[in-house]
Amino acid sequence: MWQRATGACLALLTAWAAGAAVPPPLPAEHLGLATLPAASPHWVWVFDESNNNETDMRLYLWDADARRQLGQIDIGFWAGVAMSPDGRTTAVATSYFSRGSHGTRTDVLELTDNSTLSITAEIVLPSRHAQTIPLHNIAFSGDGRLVYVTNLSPATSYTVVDLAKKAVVGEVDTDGCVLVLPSRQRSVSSLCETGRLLTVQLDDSGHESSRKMSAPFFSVDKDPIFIQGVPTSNGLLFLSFLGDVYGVDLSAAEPAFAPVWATMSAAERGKWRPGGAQVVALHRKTGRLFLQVHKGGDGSHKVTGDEVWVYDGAAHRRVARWPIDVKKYSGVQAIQVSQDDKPLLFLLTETSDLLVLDAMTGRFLYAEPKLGQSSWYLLNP
Amino acid sequence: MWQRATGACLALLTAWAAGAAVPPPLPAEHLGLATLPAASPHWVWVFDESNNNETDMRLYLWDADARRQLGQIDIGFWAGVAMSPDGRTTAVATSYFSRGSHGTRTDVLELTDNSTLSITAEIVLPSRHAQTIPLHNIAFSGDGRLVYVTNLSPATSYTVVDLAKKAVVGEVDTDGCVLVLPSRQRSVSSLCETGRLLTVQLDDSGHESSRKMSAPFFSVDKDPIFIQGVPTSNGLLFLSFLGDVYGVDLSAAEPAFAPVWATMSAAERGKWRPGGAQVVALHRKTGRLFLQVHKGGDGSHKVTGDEVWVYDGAAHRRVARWPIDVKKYSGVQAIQVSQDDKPLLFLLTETSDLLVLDAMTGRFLYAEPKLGQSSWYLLNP
Amino acid sequence: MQQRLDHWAERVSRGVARRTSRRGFLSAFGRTLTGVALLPLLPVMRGSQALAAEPAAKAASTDPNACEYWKYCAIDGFLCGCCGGSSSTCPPGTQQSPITWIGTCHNPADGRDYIMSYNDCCGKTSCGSCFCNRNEGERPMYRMSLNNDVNWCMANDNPNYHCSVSVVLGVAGK
Amino acid sequence: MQQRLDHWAERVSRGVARRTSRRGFLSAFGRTLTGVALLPLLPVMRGSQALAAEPAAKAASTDPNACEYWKYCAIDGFLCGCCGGSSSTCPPGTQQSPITWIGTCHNPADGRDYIMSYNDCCGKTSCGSCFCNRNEGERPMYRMSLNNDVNWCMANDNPNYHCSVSVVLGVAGK
Repeated sequence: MWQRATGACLALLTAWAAGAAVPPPLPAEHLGLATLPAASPHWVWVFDESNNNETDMRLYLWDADARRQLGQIDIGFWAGVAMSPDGRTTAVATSYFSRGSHGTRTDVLELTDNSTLSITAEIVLPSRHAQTIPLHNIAFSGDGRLVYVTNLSPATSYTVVDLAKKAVVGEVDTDGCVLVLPSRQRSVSSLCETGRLLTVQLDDSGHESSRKMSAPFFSVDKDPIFIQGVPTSNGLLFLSFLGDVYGVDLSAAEPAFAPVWATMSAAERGKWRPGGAQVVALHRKTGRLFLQVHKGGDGSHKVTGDEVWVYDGAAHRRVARWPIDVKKYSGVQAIQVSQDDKPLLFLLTETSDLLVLDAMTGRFLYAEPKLGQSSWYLLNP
Repeated sequence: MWQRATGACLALLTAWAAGAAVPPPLPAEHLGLATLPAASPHWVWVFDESNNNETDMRLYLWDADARRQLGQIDIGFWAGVAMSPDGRTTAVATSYFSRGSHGTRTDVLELTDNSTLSITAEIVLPSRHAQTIPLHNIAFSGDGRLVYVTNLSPATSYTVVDLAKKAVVGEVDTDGCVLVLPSRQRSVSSLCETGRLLTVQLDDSGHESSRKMSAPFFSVDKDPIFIQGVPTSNGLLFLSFLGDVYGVDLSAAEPAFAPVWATMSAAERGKWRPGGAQVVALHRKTGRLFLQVHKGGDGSHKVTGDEVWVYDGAAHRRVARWPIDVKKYSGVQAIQVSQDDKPLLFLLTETSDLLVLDAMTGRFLYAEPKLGQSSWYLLNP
Repeated sequence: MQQRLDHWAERVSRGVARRTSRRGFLSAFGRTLTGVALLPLLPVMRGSQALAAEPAAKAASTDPNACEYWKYCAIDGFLCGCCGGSSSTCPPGTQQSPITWIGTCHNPADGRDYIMSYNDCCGKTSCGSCFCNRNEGERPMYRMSLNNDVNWCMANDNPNYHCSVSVVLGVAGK
Repeated sequence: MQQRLDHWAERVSRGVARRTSRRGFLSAFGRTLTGVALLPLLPVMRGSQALAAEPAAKAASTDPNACEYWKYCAIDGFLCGCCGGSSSTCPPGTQQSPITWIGTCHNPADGRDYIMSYNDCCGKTSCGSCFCNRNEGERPMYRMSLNNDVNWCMANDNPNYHCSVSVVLGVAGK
């Protein structure tokens, strides 16, 4: 007590002796509530699976320029997440239980206002939304009015939600095909175990008006594709286990398939492979394609990457190899790139470290360690 | 494929060449459900606060002899936990939300059958149960018929549940005093900010029949006691921040206070201190008292221990100092001792490692690393 | 053996049938289950698995709580042996999943390949111990019965995922 | 200053009063709040805090996201500055707790002691970043207003705990 008092006096005396005015006391602070700055292309949404606590998954919003977390959206148990086309709304399809991990199950679609990170609406869903990894299990229609939610019970279908009506308006049976890959205003494609694409056309009321099964466009047995579809200028791009690129044009009523090209040389093929949770990213303006790769055999398609390989997507040739310090940060689970003119490359590692690189040069900018428990997916609206 | 087939053939040929009969194929297995062995005094319940995922707290049941986990009880958000006097039932008071981390709050008392780890009953509680550390916020009455659940809203009271009726039968206002320290058949004591003990006598219907405030038995300002009360043969034992031992005899209608004794010498006092989440354990038969201690000043009462100091509780003298390898396991958060004739000492560290020692000799038996996310409390029925 | 598998397949199918009668289920899932009950007719599964021979050294572990144990060649989750169960037994207070994904694992002790059923144990939150992710013969979600990325507790009354087991169904092929 | 504190105390008391009228609250909690509004009359808080001078070196940090920052001398939780807020601001989409615990922290920059209100930010699950537990002047639960072991979101409509802030109320004592 005496020592403390003496110390305080000494500090003041020292200030006085130095000719300084005694500083005024700090003013009282007001307990405030932070607001979000204007949205930036360098924002990135980090999906935390919360592997050890699966009822408590979440999204973190990270500002890569400010190098700080901006907020969090709670997303429940095995959630699917999608951003509206205008970027203003996050849609979350998830399951809750009336007693935490038990009791009555309720599936809901929750809409969050991305400018306040508050939930603005809830629509109760049939209790069979797909509990799986957060890739394409929920999507907005092209005009942002409908939301499609993949179901798996294990019967396969998707629920159609009309956001204007805030109601479920229909359910489309997908005949064993899975996921929702939206295109145009009212089309939805799904991946089938035969290597085909099922495309269903919906009408304005959200009901099926027609469906069409494509020819097989990849070999399920010889070289399956990862389910991650990367948005291109006219549709999606898929990567196979062996690193072949499958372009799918979804701009017309029926899908068209581009010639397949290989990211791996004959010598590399089957020895180096893409792997992890989210394996490929595309910067659309420049056509640059980014893969996380590792050395491994069949069955290693979920092994994390220790290098990023960069391709000129138009010329189909590799332009760079960027090794990652996986000893320091652990292997790469997920990759994503911002779509602006000064693009950033985001990598999430097995230990949930977020690495930020200059996507044009590969220059390492910084690492944010431990951004969650098992943050293995990245969304970049 | 060919290599695999060759390998299999080789193995069989080798076996045949060695004169061994070709082993029969493994029989098909049946998907089973494990049952628990008979309860053992060397079982210990580990309370995981799930610090980063507080809606998903849990209890793990650990068999210290078999060196394996036997099961898990999910306990929700900021749960209070108590074991019935016969050891057969775990009572959990907790809060759930209809939408995981949001929606309608429902507080419940859940009863789990400790022989199956299944929930057998639920009683809905007033939604004000105390969301705090799991020490004495819920307790069984002496005969196991009533359960007391501490409320904090921040008004202080406790709810009385009749397990025979499976219903809430009353609520006792504690006039600012907190926690439920049960004694005799129907008495409950609470700790008050004046350093007194409020003791309320309940009747058979669970309603208050009388109350009595004790004289102050410790100095709230000079040397507060930790809230952890350790069961003794006639009541409870508390430890103060400076390491003094306060015995409280709860066997009569009014509490009686034993002479206070010091665990720290004059030279140690204020320099070495107990600290952490659960600071003291007592082996009742031998009277051995175990403290986790560290070097630190005021404000360090939650700093983890790096030594265990052992006392002869009758003679009031220290009989051993057992340093813990905190560099390897991190500091000690919680301490507990089994009550049998070959007692084990359990320590839980900051990184949720469970250390098991021979409580009589201090011999280190083993460590089980990372038993949960933030497992900082131990229950030993 | 065949009888037992039939019984298993029947139990599984009945369990699922109670919950759904959609053609989606029958086309994508029922076929594979039928396949499991008719072991010699599993060309696709044998084919996809045959490529997975590489990590043979790792697979040599004889500790059923080690991720390298031979039975776990396509598991993705917490090993139930670390949670109160065993490699083929769910922990107390959980419920077995009636539906499942399928793998083929090589047992180095007898040189045989075995068909495995990877069941989830359900009804409590994630066990959190002994996380193990191996993917020999594992395939993406459009090959549902070979996929370990979906919650196989989905069809349980309580679909919370706790841990995973690996149950020997029988010898693969011959 | 005094006016502002009175306003704060009034707001807090009103917030609490809406939820309870129990004598328990008034006896244990209301007293301390009254004490806060009457700064010169805080002998108990000053006394208990005065012993906490030791970690002065640590407290010198000027990074408001560092646990050692002077304002956090009795905080127990995730620093809101790492969660989208700041040392005195809750993150977007959360709600401030109207009730709080109190500490007294020494600011090495001006040599003064300040009364701090440690509010929780509520309505989302644990932020999980920048966990910080310091206990200068912290006291067990029977000294409720000096205790950081209870969930101070308890009286919020949504009592889920997300992170904690440290708000300067004013200079302690003179």
